[in-house]
Amino acid sequence: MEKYLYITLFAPLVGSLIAAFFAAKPKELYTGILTSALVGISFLSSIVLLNYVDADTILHVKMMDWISVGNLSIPFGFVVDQVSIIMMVTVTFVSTIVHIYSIGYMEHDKSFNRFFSYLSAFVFSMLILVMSDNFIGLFIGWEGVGLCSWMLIGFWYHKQSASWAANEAFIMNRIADLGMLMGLFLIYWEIGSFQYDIVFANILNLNINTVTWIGSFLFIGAMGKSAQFPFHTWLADAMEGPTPVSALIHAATMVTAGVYLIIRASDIYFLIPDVGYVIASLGAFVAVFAASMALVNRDLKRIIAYSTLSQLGYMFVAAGLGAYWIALFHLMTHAFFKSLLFLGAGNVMHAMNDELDIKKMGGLYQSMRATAILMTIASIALAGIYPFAGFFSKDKILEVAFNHEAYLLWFALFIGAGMTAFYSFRLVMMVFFGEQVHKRLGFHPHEARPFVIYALTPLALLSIVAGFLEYSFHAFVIDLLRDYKFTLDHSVGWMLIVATTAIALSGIAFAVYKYKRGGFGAGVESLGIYKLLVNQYYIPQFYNNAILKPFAAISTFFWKQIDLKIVDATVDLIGKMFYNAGGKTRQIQSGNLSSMLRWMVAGIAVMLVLAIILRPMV
Amino acid sequence: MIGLAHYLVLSGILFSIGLFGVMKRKNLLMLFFSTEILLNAVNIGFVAVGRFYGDMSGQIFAFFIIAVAASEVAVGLGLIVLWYKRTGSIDLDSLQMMKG
Amino acid sequence: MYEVIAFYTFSLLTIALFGVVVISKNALYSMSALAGGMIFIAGFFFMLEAEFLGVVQIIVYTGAVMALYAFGMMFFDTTKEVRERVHAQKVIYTLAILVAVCVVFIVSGPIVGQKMQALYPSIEGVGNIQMVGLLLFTKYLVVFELAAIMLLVAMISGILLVSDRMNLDLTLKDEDDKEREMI
Amino acid sequence: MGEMAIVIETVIKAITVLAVVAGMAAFATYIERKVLAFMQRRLGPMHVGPHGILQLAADGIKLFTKEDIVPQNSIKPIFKIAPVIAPASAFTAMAAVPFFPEFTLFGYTVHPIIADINVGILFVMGVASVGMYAPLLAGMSSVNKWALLGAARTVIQLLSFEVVTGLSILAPLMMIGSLSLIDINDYQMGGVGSWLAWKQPLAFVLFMIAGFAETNRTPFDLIEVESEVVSGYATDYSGMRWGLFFVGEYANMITVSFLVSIIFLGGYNPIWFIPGGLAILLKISFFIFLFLWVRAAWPHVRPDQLMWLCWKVLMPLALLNILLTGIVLI
Repeated sequence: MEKYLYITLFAPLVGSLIAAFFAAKPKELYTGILTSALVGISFLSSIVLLNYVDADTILHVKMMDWISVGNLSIPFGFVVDQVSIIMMVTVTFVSTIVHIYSIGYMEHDKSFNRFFSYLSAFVFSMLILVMSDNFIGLFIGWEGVGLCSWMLIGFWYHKQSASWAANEAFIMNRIADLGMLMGLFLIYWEIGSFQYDIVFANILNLNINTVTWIGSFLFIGAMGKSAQFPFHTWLADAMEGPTPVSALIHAATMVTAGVYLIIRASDIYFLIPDVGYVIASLGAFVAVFAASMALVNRDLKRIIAYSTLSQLGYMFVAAGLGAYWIALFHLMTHAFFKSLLFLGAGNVMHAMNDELDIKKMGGLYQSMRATAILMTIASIALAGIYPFAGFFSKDKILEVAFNHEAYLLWFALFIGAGMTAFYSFRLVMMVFFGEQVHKRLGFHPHEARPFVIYALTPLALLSIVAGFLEYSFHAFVIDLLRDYKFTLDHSVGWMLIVATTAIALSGIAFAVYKYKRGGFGAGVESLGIYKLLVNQYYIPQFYNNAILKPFAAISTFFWKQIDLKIVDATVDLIGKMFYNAGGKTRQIQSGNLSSMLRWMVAGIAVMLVLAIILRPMV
Repeated sequence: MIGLAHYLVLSGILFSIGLFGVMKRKNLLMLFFSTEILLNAVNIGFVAVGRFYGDMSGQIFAFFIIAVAASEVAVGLGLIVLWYKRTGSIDLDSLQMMKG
Repeated sequence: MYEVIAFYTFSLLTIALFGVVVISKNALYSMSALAGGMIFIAGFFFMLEAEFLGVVQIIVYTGAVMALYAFGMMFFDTTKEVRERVHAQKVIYTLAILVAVCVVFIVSGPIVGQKMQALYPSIEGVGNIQMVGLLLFTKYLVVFELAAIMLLVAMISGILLVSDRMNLDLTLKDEDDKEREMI
Repeated sequence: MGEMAIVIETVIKAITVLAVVAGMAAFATYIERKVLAFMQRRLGPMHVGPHGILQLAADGIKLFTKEDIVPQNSIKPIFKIAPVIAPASAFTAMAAVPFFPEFTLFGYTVHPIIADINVGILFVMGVASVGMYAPLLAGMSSVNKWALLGAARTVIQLLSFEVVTGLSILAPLMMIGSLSLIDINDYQMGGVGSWLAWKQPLAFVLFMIAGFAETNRTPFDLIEVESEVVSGYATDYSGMRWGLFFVGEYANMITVSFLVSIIFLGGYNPIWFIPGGLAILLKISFFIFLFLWVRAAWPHVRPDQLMWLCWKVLMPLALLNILLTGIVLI
């Protein structure tokens, strides 16, 4: 079985390296096919592993010793257990489809090969993150994912905005990673190991305060990676990257890493329910906060991006309240329909010559039937309508909130569910139905290539049916994760389902009703609340004014006053001293062997004299 | 009797002569001669110390020094001849290309 | 008694000959004096009971090294007086005398390492040559082989350096060389 | 026996050797003429004394009384010293050669060797190689093109053939395990059958050839071959200075004859009824005759042929011989 593990892990790396050889070359179709095939192989072997893993057998291998210094011993070890195999299957499955999709999507890009190299590297990093059996391996994957996201978001680096967004994502993540690192150091300091099993076995013996600190620090890392408030701005800006990248980041690889960390470290968070409650509150806040921004945004991809934020908030609520398997389940289902949404959006974008403003679309159903159907399916799944996948996972989360007697959280999520339904269908309506604005603007949309559509169908299928896997999923995962006990009455559960479905349906109905008629009038745009939402609660401006500008001012001050006048001057002085000394002594180096020999002899004479003066007194 | 110090003093004097030659001579060939003096002076020192301490290492070292000297001649002389063919001079001052 | 006579005679002769080497204006004098000095140094080796080294000194230094120098000198005009622009003579003399005085002072003083241990003491009843051979082929085998390789390399490079091909200038190419090549 | 006695004995031995070898060298010139004449079906010197035996004295008187010419532009001190080196080194080399077996004179055991050092053979070869400085310095100090050419040839020829000498002699030395000539001699005590020439025929031949080259004898007399370089290094020499070169050359010849006899042909060990002293005399007489015989019979070679012979034929053969000996000894 080990070989399947290595195949799963290293097939994307091989693909990435091979593609990297041709990175500077013009497009070679086979790099795309090869990397896709290798990621596909990775997916297949992870399916094999999925069959292998059960309650008694998990795969734990130690590839090699990596760092061995003093007491610190960090092996390169990998573990395939119930949690990581779910992640692996999800990641490789979505990645495979994204790879295949990218062959079509990046068809005309001149950096085709480079793109696939990055993409596979991204998958590889994520697999490292997921499969590692210790925190250091996880951190390597964590940073690898960050690096790859930087490369991919800034893939069109010649665009100012793209490279800015890439840097923003990278820097935001670094800031959060500091928290993560502190958590790791604390773990090592207290426990002396990074291995999951050792850490979790010993965490019980620790002071509860320490555990709280560890949990908080790790959560800061997770916040950065999963773009939770206040680190959320990078996620929407990351839409500058190619659309498949967005799909990959949102669905499978990057942002889910934070949730994965919380789930992986569930043994820690289990001990500190207070921190968990904070996580859940933050999650609920983000769920509503992001959904509200999605309500008014006009940018196709940003709407989906905010919806991801909102759904991540749902996951954190579940994870924070201790329903780890539900969080993981939502992560998985969300991966399917969110990637479907993004890839569909990519099709639309292509059709509209990279136009993203949904106000300029409308009525695309005529020309892009398949895409429209796929995206509608995904939207229904996102809104959480029975029997689509989102229904099962999202309702469970609401139930958890209610079960926890966190009614405020439940209410927030409940409102969030309505908003989700509304903005999803606002998007669908404005893009695919209604007035054909794009014709007036002179666009000639066309459907994507058939193989792209075929590649998306598995995702659509899973978006529909994945929910029914709930029971087997539950049974599979709780071998490792703690189960969550529902204490609710059965009837209350039904009531909740009805209520949630009702609000979701009404959100959909409202959206359909409103946008069939051409949407809201111009008056709504002058409302204060609208401005607030469109400007993302002025948070980017706030960051700009409260952090960036003072920081720039301070930096300028340090540069002009301290660096130039004190540090540089000191360094220059030292340099000048050497320079002058060199100028003086340069004549020694006249190139004349004879004079050099004289200097040598002079040196010998000096040493001899010293030897006499400093001789040991006998 | 002649002791170790005698030989060492002799060695030191010869070494100084060699150093003097190395400093004074500008002719490359002479420079090589002076180098040979230096090497031989050291050899005497080595062998004398080895002899008076009953240690063979001194002689072995002298052997290797002789080997080095032989290689030095083979390469050095080749270079001098080459230089002479090029420039028509074996004066040290003609060899002044590496000006600092 | 005889050893003292021999030592002082040899010392004076050697110093005188080496002095000639460094002072003489004629390269041939220097060469002859150096060759003579080498033989006296071999004499010292005999006195120090290093017969083999003494013979090697004669064969290698006098027989081969100096003969090679002589051969090399035939490329140059040996009869011409060696003209050297020497400046700051006083510095040279001062330095040389200073070094000499220092060295003499250091080595003529009490030797510090009286308790020095012989690492490879000579074995009683084993001749000098056997001893040398024993050491060369056991303890110093690697060094010995390396020295052999060094000599081989030196030989090859010596042959290459004076061969005709080296006349083709690769680094110091100037106009004359180009013309010469064209011709 | 005090130190003084050793000194006196050594001095007597040295004088004896000097006198005898010098005499032999002088006599060898007479022999040479006679043998050459014999080879060429003529009489050679006949008029001075019976069978021209006093020709020797006549030549000596001529050499001693001839005007000593020192060329104007030559480097005079070196020019004057150079001829002395030839006989000096030749005679010094003989210090380590045992000429005869031990014998008792007036109840006093005499070792007919001046200094029995345990590196004897190397010493002889080393000092003999110093003899190269005579033609070398002579040629370089004469400031004469022929002389310089002769000097150049000296260096090339002697240096090259020293390699062959050393290598060829290495194989027998490996068998004997000592560098002392007395040990070498004693190794072959068991009569004619134990002569090293039988065990090391290749080394013997190589050593002989190299010996011819080292002593500048025909066919390898390129240093002073008249048809090419007039008289080589000796072009500018005359009188006794020239005579010294001559003495040196013949002394070298005798040394080589002794060496070959001792190393390869049983040395001064008695053969059958012939006592050791006489045996070695016969052997060196034969070798001196051989030198002359070859001179009469062979043309000399070109310098390039000489080098070719040395580096491409003799040296590989010598190495091969060492290898074979090593294998056999193991």
